[in-house]
Amino acid sequence: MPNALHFFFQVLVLFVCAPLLSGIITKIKNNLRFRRGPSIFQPYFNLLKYFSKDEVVSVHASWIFKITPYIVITSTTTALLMLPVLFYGRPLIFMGDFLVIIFLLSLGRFFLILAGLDPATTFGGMGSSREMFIASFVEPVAMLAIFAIALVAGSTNLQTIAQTSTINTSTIMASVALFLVALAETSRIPVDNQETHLELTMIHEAMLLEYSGRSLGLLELAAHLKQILFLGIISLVAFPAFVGIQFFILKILLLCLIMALTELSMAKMRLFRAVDFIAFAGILSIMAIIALALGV
Amino acid sequence: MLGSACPLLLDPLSLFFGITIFTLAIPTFIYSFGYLRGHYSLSKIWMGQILFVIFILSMLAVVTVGNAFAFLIVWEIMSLSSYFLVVFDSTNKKSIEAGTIYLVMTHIGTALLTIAFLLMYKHCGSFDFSVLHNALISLPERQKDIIFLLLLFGFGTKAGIVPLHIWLPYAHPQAPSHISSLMSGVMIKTALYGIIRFIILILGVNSLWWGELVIVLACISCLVGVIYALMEQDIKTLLAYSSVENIGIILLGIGSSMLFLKLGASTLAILAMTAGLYHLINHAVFKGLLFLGAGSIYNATGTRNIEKLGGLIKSMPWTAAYFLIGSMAISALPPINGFISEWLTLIMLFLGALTYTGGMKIFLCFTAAILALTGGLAAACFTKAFGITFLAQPRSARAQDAKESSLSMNIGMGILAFFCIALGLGAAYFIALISSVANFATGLNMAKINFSLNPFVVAPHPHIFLSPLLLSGILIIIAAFFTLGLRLFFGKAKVTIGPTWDCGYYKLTHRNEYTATGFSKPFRLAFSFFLFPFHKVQKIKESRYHIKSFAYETHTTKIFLEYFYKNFIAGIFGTGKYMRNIQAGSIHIYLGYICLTILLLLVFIGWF
Amino acid sequence: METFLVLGLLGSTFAMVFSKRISALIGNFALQSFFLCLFSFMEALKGNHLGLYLISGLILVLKVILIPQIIRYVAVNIKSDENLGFFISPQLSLVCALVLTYLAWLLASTVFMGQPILIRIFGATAFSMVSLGIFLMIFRIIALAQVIGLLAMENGIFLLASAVSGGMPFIVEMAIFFDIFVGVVILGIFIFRINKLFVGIDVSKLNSLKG
Amino acid sequence: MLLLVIISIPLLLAIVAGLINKTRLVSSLIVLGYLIGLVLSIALAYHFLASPQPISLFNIFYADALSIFFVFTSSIIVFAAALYSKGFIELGLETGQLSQRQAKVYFILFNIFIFSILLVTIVSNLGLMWVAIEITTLVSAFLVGFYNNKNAIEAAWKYLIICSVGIILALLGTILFSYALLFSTGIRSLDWNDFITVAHQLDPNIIKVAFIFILVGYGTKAGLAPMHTWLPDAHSQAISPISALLSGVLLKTSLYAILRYSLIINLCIGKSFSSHLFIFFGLLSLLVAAGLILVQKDIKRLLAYSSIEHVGIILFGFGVGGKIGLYGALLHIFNHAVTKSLLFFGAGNLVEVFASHRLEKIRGCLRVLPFTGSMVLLGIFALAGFPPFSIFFSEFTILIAAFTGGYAIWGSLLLLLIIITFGAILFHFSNVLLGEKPENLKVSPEPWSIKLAFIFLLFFVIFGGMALPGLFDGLFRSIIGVFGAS
Repeated sequence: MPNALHFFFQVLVLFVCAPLLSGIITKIKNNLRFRRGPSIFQPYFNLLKYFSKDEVVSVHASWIFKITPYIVITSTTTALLMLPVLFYGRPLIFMGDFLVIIFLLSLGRFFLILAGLDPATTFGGMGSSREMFIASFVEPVAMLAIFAIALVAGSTNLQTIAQTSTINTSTIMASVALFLVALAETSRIPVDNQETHLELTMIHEAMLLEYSGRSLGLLELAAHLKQILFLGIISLVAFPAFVGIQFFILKILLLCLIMALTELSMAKMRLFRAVDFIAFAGILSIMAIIALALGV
Repeated sequence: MLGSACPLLLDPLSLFFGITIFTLAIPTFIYSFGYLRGHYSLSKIWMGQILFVIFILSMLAVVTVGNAFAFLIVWEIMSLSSYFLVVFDSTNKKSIEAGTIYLVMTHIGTALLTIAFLLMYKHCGSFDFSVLHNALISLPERQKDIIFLLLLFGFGTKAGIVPLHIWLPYAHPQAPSHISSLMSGVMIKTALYGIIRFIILILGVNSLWWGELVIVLACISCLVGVIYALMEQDIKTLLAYSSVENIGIILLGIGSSMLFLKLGASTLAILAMTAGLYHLINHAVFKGLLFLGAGSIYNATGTRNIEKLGGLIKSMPWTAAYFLIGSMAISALPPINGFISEWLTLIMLFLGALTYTGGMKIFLCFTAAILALTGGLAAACFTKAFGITFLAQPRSARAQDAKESSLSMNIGMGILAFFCIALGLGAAYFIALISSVANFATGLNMAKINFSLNPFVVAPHPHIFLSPLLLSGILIIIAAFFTLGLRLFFGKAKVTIGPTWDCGYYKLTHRNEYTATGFSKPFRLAFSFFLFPFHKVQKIKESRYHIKSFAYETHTTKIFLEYFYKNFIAGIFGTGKYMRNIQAGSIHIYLGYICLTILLLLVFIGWF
Repeated sequence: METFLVLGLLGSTFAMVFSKRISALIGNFALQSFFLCLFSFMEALKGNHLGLYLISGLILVLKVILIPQIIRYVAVNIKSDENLGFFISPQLSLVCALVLTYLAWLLASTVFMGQPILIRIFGATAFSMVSLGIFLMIFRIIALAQVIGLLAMENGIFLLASAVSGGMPFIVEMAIFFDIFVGVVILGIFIFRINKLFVGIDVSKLNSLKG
Repeated sequence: MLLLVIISIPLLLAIVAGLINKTRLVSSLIVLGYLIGLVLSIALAYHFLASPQPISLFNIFYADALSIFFVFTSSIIVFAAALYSKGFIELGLETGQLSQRQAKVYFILFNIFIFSILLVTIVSNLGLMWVAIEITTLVSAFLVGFYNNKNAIEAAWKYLIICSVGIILALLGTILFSYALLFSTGIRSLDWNDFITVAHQLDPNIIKVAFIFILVGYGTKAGLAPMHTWLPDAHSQAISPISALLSGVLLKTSLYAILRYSLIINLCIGKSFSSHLFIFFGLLSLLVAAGLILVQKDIKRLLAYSSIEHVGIILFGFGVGGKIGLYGALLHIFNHAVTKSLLFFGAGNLVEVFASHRLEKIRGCLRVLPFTGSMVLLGIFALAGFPPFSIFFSEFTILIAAFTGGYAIWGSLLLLLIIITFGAILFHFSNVLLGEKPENLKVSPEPWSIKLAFIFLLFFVIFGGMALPGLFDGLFRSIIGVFGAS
């Protein structure tokens, strides 16, 4: 029975501290920019506000618009369930492996894009088109990085990957590539700017423009969960040796610091330059595989 | 001498293809009644149905016949009947032209096959598959390579592998929709049956570069197919190009199984063949569904150009739901069948990369990356197709007053949608069956080989598991948790219907929506090195200063068609024109020809 | 005696090639047929076959008198202005004739390798008569010239048959003569039709069927 | 005895056509006559199969398996042509295109033409065979020039002159053959059997030169590549029943003659000389036909060029030789004769209705003339060599012979050229057959006799290949026995 308890505890911890992370990242960014900025619990307040507010749905929207928030949140949480970050839960071993996480995220994204197109606004269409553009180039890069990690670990099963503790050049390069992919996926600065609603730059936000109230809250929560999912994966891969709850928190905070620093040091790239950014991540993962192939 | 009785073989491979043909034939047959009723005269409908039955029977015969000569006969009857179906509504010019291109290309393919069969016949004196197989072992090396290339490109023209794919986007959209769903779903698969039967089972893979060539061609077909599908506006051409892409994915499975056969990794070879065959039946089902959906859209609105459609989800809810299931399947989204076969192919490539080091590992990983890229682009293509056609506001009067398709069409599509979901959830059970077919198809016939632990979990490798049933179970539980949890904690959400946010602009019309060209513009720029996009902006001026409106025109050039085929055909017609002046009209020249021949023959008498 | 016949035959053929007007052409053709008749008469004397006498008589009647008369009748009725219409000038065509005769000699020497010299000479003259017949048909514009070229080739072949292989069986001989006669009549009818439709018998105008 | 009756039928009908003036009665008599002819030729074939030794009558007529096969093929096509011309001429009289006198002249010439065709294949003496072929040319010249307009006369003149030159060269070859016989064995005769029995003693030098003259001579009449120039003009200007006879039967008779001589030279100096020549000319004809069909604008000329192509295929079959090659070539002679006459009849009807030869003007035939349109559609796919029809089987046999005989490269070249021709024909005919029905087109349905001719031929087009009746097999076996040995 303890296994199920451990597993349930792990999910609860991840769920609770997901919004906390984005609060911490915005806090770090504001402090480095010598501003006070909102407290780290601001995301919680936003979520509470959204869940209690009413919802306005466009007249053109169809049932897809209403279903999408639930599909996005379920697919992200299922992906989160599979991640053996704190404890190595046995029961969900049969559900899938590392690749299935990528496919689950693409399920969420597919419906979010359709929801963007549904209410017949230009912003939604623009956001969907850009999101699809970025996502379809990110997928092969993420796949190559996962291949590199799995080849080191010997199988794509998440348990074996969590238990391997070898560090070599290919895992480092793969984790850096994954970090860049995380930047693209969680719409961080070089690819997309979370904070603004300027139609020229927003990608992820544009799709959520038409949402309000409860659905918007769910989509925000999903975004936080995706963020902690990626950070969990990178922490799993980049520093495999340190196991246990205290090391996990340290790793996550370190990654938040790195993410905040990258956000500050870069400016948002033009949409078609983002392809070069992703290509750079791709080259990194190809290098990882070549290094592996030559047994370096 | 030629009339010898031709044996019918009922081995697992033929059985598997027979079942695939029937899974698609029955729903399309039901669908065809509803589809044809409104548009054609009764006698034409009956003629259409008879041709339909001949088409199905000839396909069944192709996959079951046991003699190469009979194979050729039935192969040609299949092309002939599908030609008559492509030119079925024979009044519009485009379908006649499409029919001609289609029949000439398939005939060239059949000619290559004939040469390959005759070379085989020359070596072993009979057309029977079993005799051929035993005799061809002793064939010299060079001859085997020639026969392999002839067979690959012969079947490739019919399967639509990239350099030879140009007829596919012409022929499939012109045929009536239930026929194009059959052609895309099953007919091009008979060519893959041919590749498996003749190259793997009869000829026997005998050098490494065979597998690599097939994989490279498959990757090219994947990418080219999906990029052109992205750029398409006509929904049925879009589906035709995506068939080229999916044929690439299936060929990836078959090619890597040829590669592993040569490298000696027999379990991997069987896994690769299973992945290929599983994607084959998946593609047959969801592509059939998508084409039938496109057919009902055409039936309801009378146009196939998605720029003119929109908002059909409100007037055609059932068709929209089926089309959504089809698009989810083709873009490999988890609970439905497309995802499992793409996952299986990726795992197979991963396991291949795991066992081999050096160049082979990089090659297999790179193929996996291309497969992932194709998956991503396919998702983009079908979000565009579904989003622009069904969601938002209707863009033309026709889309406005579209009505839901008739009962028989819905039943047909319903059956196929059910198959999609059943193949997805029951994947473990089906993969166990298909692995025994693959066991036979690779010619290894190993002992107990099974890629699923129990009827719920697929396990291609002792450590790698996937249970689609468990996955969809958990998805449903979590969805229920969120809907009920939120309702408990925050009460019933009060939803009001209001106008879409229009930044204060007084009224959003359908012209403000995103169009298909707009949606695929980033991809057009990203792949401009391959598409050579052409775009022209024209200012229509009322006077020197007042610009009344803009005209924007853009299109991409299809390089295969433009640079290879057009020049080739122009060359042939050029020589034809040049040869016209042999018949110059004057009798003196004609008499001169006769004397010249006599003279030359007498002088060069030694040569003959 | 043979040399006189060879010279006569070759001379008349060259005269045909060289002739500028239709009536000269017909005259030379009659001359050639006359020499042919003499030759077959000589053969008949040597071998003393009854058939051969009949054949030489037939040649005399048919080819020397009757056919030239028919062609003159046709030429008069179509009121053509006597010129033959040349692709190449008569002088140049004479040079070609000599070249063709040399080629014919080469061919005859290879074909009749082991034969006595007489057979080879007659073979060569036969081949040259045939090739000059075709030459006439190719390089003359008037339809009549083509008819006469055809008949010249016939003569050449008849010479070859009787000189080299001692003549063909009697029935075949008769059938060939009958054929030639019917052929000339039909060609005449067609020349009348061409004249009516194409106003004049210039064969180079017959080139509307192209490609 | 049967032989004599078969030969005398056309002569009898010619006299009948001359005497009786009512064309309706004359045409039905002719149809009846040739029906009897067909039945007799089948009886002759079975009689021959029962006791397989050649029939020879008062040393002029001589019929072995090959000539009986040709008599059988010709009588099938002739019966169909008689049926078709009955309908065609009556239709012409009704619509006033043909005068009473023209119809009478047509029927007389039609019968003499058939008499000369049948004569060619039955005569044993090579000289007489030459004379028979000469008569066919002379008689068919009038039939080609029947319409008496500019194009018809031009076509007839070219046909007459070119074929006469060709035939004279063939006569030269015959004489050289008889000289070779005289020179080496002292026998003075033109009988085919004498050549066969003593062929190995003949002097190879003379035989080679003689065979070249024969090949070019009779090749002109058969429409082989460089000498084919008269064929498109003659076939497109002649009346459709006659162009069907020209394509279906006349070309084959000269192939018959070439085959006779090829046996002599094969026995004398072995197979390689004649087979290389045949393959060269076969592929050359295919190349020329493929090139010119591509850019063709006239429906009948297109069919004429496709005859040149199929003659090339048959010659390639002879060239590749061996038992299978000969089997395929002979089968192809029958299949092509049947399919081509079906198509020429169809084209005749279409040209009548659309009053123009040009392919651009003939549109939507399936809607204008449903019966003829579907027949032409089946004919086109039969001609292209699609499986259910018979031409596919004979072409495949020839290809098998080519590959097993070691001519793999030439076989693939043959297949490639067939594909190009198929593509061109489909490209032209798809617009002709499908497509919109042009307005203001008065269409009279075809008379029953034309329909009967179509169905009669269609039976052979479909079943000629698959269900080979016992008759063919027996005949082919005995022919191969004589010819295959070389």
